[in-house]
Amino acid sequence: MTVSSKIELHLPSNMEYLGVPDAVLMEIGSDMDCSKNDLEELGTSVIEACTNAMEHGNQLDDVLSIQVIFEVEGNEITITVLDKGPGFDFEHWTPSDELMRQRGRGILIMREFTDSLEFARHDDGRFMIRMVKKLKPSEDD
Amino acid sequence: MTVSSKIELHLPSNMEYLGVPDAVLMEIGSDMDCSKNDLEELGTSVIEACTNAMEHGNQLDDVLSIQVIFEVEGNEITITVLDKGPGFDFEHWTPSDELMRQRGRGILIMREFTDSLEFARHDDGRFMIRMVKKLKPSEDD
Amino acid sequence: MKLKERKRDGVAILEMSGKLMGGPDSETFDETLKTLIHEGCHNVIVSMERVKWVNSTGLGILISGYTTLKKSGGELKLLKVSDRIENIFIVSKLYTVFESFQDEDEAVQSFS
Amino acid sequence: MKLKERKRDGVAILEMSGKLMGGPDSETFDETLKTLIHEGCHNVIVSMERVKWVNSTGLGILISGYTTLKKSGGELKLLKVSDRIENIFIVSKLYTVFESFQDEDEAVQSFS
Ligand SMILES: Nc1ncnc2c1ncn2[C@@H]1O[C@H](COP(=O)(O)OP(=O)(O)O)[C@@H](O)[C@H]1O
Ligand SMILES: Nc1ncnc2c1ncn2[C@@H]1O[C@H](COP(=O)(O)OP(=O)(O)O)[C@@H](O)[C@H]1O
Repeated sequence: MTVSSKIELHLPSNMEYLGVPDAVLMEIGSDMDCSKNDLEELGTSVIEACTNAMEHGNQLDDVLSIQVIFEVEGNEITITVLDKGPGFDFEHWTPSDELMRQRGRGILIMREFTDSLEFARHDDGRFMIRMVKKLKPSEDD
Repeated sequence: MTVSSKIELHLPSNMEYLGVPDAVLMEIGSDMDCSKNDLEELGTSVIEACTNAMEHGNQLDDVLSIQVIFEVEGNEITITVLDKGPGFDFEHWTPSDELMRQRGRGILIMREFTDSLEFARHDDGRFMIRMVKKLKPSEDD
Repeated sequence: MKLKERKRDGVAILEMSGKLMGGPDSETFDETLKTLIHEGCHNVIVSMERVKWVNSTGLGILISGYTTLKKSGGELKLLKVSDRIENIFIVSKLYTVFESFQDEDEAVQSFS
Repeated sequence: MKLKERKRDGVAILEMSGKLMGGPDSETFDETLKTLIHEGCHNVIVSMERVKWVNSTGLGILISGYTTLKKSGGELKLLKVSDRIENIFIVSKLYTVFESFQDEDEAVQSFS
């Protein structure tokens, strides 16, 4: 089951293509009986993860690609985003609490919108963020 | 330019996911100034190519994946679909002309809806179909 | 693909939604038509307003349904086909086979 | 992201469409506001009905615009924010900063 429901996407590190992972997720979700709100929250989270992978990871060098993996198991979707950058010290990262700050909201948003969020380094050296969200059935909307 | 505008997709050979390459294309097209009709014709063509790759190529074995590559250069989109099957004798393939036949329209539709359509075997042994379409500007709709 | 069935003046209206393609969609459609024929309903309108796309295998499903109903003395007609799908009917020349309407009243009346 | 500008009762209404994210969108938005301020127009409504999504970098663009207008004695307000985007304003607590309306008349009158 896990193997058969894995969709993989490779994108150049160009913000222009940030809509693609969202579109893939919305298409996957269109065939699931799931809350639109939950799906959109996960969509927003994957956009944040890809923004970071392109910008902080691959330094917007569009010769470098990011990889996005979608795994569907029942109503639970796991999304992994990989980039070719150095990563960061996520264990000690704390967000600013300045309300009007211009940046520094991506990780917070992902944390709020997913059930679990995890950073790691892949065996092949790439930096990796993995998020899981169980989508509620659509009746709960 | 060519490198930076290449989007790659891997899908299990499960018809359930036929909407994904179409969704990716529609998202790419949403940022281009192009004819909706042209974009939809190309979308229909990539769905046909993926249907064939999943069904005739990978025999709907969903452990086998198909690969879809989108390359954008200006208003011209090239889409390559690869499967792990034996291919077919495309040089001698002729469609039936029985109007009420149930199958055998995919290649015809792709030919009508794209500017060029080409079958080949990839160096790595996979079977490959490649289509190119230059999308007209949206004013021409 | 999903089907929602209702009836008007003895005509069955099947509201199709989603993506019409091969595989399970074929069975869903065939079974629905068989049940209708069994109930004595041979005239069917497939409303395609909410169909996102059709592939050539999906066309085959409609053709097979058309043939089944024809044989039972009825007909299959189409309603609210989108531009995207109409285009496919045109290049495959199937527009010559299927009667197609944009207005439901007209479609229903065409059977009387 | 694209902007279409119009004016009503001295208030500029910017109809935003597409995806609001970092990069070139930031310049587009800043330039538009600067021109408006230069023309003496300090009250701006950003209509977000046709915005598909916003990422956190896009939020930064709105914040920067808000600050710029505030400094010039005006204000930036939002119109027709979708559920998807409102959700992001909520989790980031920015709903406490931006006044937001669903009705254009109300939004325009709120400046007088
Ligand atoms: N993929 C990544 N590679 C390297 N650093 C990252 C990555 N993702 C996040 N970071 C670091 O975490 C910080 C916080 O990220 P985030 O909350 O998304 O806010 P922002 O991107 O606006 O700074 C970033 O500024 C960056 O230093
Ligand atoms: N990727 C492929 N691998 C193997 N055979 C293929 C492939 N694509 C097409 N074919 C062959 O070409 C034939 C015609 O394809 P098509 O016109 O799409 O109609 P259909 O798929 O309905 O048969 C197929 O029946 C199959 O034999």
